[in-house]
Amino acid sequence: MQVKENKEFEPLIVAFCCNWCSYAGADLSGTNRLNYPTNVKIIRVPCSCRVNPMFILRAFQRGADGVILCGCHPGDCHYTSGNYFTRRRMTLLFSMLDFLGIERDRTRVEWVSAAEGAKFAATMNEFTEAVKKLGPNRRLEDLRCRKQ
Amino acid sequence: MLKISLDKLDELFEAISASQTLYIPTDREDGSAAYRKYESGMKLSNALNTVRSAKDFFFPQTENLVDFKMEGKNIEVIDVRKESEDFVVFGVRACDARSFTILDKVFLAEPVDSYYKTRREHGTVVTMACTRPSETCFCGVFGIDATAPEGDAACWSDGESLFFEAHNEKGEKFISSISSMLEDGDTAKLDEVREKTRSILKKLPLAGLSTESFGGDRMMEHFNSDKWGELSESCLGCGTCTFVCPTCQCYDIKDFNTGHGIKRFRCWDSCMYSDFTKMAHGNPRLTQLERFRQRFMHKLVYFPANNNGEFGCVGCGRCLSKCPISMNIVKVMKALEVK
Amino acid sequence: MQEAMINRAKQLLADGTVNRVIGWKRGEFVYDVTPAIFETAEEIDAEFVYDDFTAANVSKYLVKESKKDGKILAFLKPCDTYSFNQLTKEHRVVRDNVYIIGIPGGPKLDAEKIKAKGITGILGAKNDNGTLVIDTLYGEEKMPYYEALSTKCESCKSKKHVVYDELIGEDGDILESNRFDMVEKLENMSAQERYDFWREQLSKCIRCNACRNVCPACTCEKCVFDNPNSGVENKAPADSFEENMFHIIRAFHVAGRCTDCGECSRVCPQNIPLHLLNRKFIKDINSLYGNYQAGEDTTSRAPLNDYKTDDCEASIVHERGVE
Amino acid sequence: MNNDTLIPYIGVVTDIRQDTPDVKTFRVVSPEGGKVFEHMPGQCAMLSIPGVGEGMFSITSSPTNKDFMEFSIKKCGCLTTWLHAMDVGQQITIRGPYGNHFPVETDLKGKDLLFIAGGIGLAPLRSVINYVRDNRSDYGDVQIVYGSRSKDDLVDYKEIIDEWMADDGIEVNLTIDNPQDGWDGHVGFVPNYVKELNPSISKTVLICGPPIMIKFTLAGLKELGFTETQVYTTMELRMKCAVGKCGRCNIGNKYVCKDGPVFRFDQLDELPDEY
Repeated sequence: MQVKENKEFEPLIVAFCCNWCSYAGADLSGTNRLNYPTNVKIIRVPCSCRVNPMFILRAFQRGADGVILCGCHPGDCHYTSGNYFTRRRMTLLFSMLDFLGIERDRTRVEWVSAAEGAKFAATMNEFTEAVKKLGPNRRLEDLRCRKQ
Repeated sequence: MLKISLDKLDELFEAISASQTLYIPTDREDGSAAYRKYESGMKLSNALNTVRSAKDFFFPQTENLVDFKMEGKNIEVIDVRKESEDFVVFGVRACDARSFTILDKVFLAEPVDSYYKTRREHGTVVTMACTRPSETCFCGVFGIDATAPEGDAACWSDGESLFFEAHNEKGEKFISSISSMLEDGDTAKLDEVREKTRSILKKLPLAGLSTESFGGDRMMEHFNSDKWGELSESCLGCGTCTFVCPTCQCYDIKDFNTGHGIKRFRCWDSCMYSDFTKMAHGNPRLTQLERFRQRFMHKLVYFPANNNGEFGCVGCGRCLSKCPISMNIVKVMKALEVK
Repeated sequence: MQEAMINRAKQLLADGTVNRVIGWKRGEFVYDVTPAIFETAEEIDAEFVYDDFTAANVSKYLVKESKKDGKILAFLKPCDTYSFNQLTKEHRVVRDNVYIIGIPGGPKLDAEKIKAKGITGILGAKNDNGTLVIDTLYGEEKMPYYEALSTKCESCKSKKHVVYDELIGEDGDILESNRFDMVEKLENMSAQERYDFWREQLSKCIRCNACRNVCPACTCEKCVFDNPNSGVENKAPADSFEENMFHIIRAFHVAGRCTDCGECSRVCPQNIPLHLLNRKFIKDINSLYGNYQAGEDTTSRAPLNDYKTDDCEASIVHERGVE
Repeated sequence: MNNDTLIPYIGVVTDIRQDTPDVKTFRVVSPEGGKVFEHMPGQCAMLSIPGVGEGMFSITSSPTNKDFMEFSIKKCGCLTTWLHAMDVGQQITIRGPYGNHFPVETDLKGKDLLFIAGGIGLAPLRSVINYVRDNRSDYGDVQIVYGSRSKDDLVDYKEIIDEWMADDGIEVNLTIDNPQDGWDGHVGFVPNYVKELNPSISKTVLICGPPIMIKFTLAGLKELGFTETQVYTTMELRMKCAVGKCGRCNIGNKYVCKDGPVFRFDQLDELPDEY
């Protein structure tokens, strides 16, 4: 039993979180002692709009199995409209990744406010599970970065 | 001459690939050809030449030179080279075969590039004579006979059979390894084919091109020519000509941080790129004119100056058909020709 | 057509309206024309050419040329005018320094397509009622004219000039094109099939940057892939990841700005269908944010510089199409 | 497997000296102690920090120094900034020696020498100067003209004052571009100073410094009656391989890394003006 558990694939999830909502949401889920997987590595960004498509790709290059981008709910952006632009950009980017045959469940955008600690934890749990099912990222991986 | 019937080609490739890696030119779905590692069922391309030259086999587009592990203030150098395996490149054309001689002059000059040398030692080049040269061919201008290609061993097709001849020890070893499949054959028909090809070679539109205006002793004259501005004005500054060229050998050395070590790799570079000579304090080749001039001066003047008049071009015609704006060495040679 | 263009160019040079002409110059063979700048009537008489092989889009040269002294005359095909308009919109060309003559496009041929048929030694090519008659070193060859069309002309989107100072010939209309057919076909494949398709294609990339350097939308002073501080600067696709990244990011950087002129695919030495990546973005933008044709005007907001509060969520990608 | 020149050795930085606000001199030895390799005055080495970059630097220490090599490096780019920020004990990678050298054993032997340097241009000449000092009997008079923007920008100032000036038969002439408190020496640009000094035209000249300084000094020397065959310089261009293969430092049919960096001016005259 023990052995089998150790062998199970543990994905690496990179979560880009906007400073004003989602990062605070992650904080809240922590202070509320809600569990979310340790697989999730959070990168704080000033606004979800700061995330360049290159960031997403480079996260995959450096070994991420899934990348999730969290920002304020549409209409609540600290900078008024940043997340609206993010929405268009990420929609197009994810659609392109899908077009190239990259599994679409490896990428996600989720709006998490500072008050939604529970949503943050639930989202991360769910996303990690989804990526776990897909297995390790092979289609958008840089072989040179793979740990031997 | 030893020969094998063309319908036994599959068996021949199977036999060669059983003992060592074999690369042959194969057709791609878009109608162009590319060298591929032979696997059962692959067919030899009828195309005149591959899009990428054969230099890849000895000077690959990227190769890992050395790895580093950094720990605190310490650096560990890791030699990543592995024991190389023997391989055969089959169906190399005369122009590409000559390009190896040119690359040798660069990479095997002191200090010898051991990465290149190892591959040269392990690779057997089996050339194949041309029978249908194209309008873009001008290898004859550089003294290359497309009907008598160089290489370790050469082969000729007369439409029915493939005839083999070794040029050196390596070639003999190759032919003896397949000798059980070869039989003695009459070359009467082959001679006819060769004669026919030679007559076409003479009629090629670029056959009259002359190299007389070029060479090391014309350095300043060509360098200061006022033609470069006009020639280079539409150059996009891309690397197509460089990367399809069988003799272009400039490279870059770069480090890639994998997150758990540093990989130092070498990759093809192009003198057409704006950052090729860029330094912290400036750039000696500021505009595309200088970069464009460098590429052609190197092939037509600088290289012959250092190599007893041998030119750095083999007339394969790849840049003629691949340049996005159709500017190429032939147009440069015609414009700079000293009458 | 060529004669009318030459005459008009010489007139405009003579009356001082322009001091240079950008067009195409005859090459060694029937097909290898080079974009060129002409300064005198003699040069034009000797070398100016406009025929089946003048496919190159000259609008990008105008970024530099329009900043020089004096006006330059540019002959633009309908598709080229879209590129020019887009450059005007982005303030990359000085509109006042360019005198544009719109010329009918007419489908252009691609010598590579002829060679792909195994026809070599091309000495001449003529259209004879839908049949391309090719004079070669090995005798005369024939092939259907439309099969020799440049990929970009196979699915022409418009015969209408969106910007010009005068026209030679008549203006055409925006066409119902089939340009998204291949994108749709790919969309309907399984993810594995799509992945295999693109791996096969993109693994051919030799990173020569021809697609980028020819692209009229790629006019950044310093490309991110040339910037050593970007962390992604690289001169060779050292790993399959880098092949993917370069082309995804390049397509993304021109998304909403790409006029679908097709130059990227035309110049690719490895015949990678790069235009499909751009068309995928165009198709997505059209279907998700409303029809948009880059270069059609010089005032509208580009789709990626714009938003609506009720735009679809990114999860739409998960909800549609084939897994 | 045979070694390849592209695979570097390890060097340990054992001493770092701040020469001027933007120049530091690094002392490098092999991890086992002693020099990593032998060299001749004027030759160069490729130094690198993996992951940061690799660059060609002239070896500033004299070959007669048997214990270590020194590199005087000005902070100007990515790699040099990193080098300036490192501490003693840091390992770097080093390969070489590359290029030709000043003809100290042939053409320069027995000659009166005039060294002209500007700013960091002293770095490659320092190797020759110290080599000549250590083999004093082989050479005639030595005159050094060295100029810099200010007193603080004079590289190796301490060594110049304490050692060079103390030597017999070595004349050191220092100059700075603009007057400065605490400076009672000459003020003015190097080219003018050289003309003022009016050196004997029997001397062989070794010159290194900013291109503009070289240009005007050379013109001045010609006015004084020097010929181009008497003047040597050392050059730099962008380099990657350092063995004449990668194609960057190509000027005409010469590669600066292999056929240079030391050129006599009459040799440079035969090459295209692209440096």
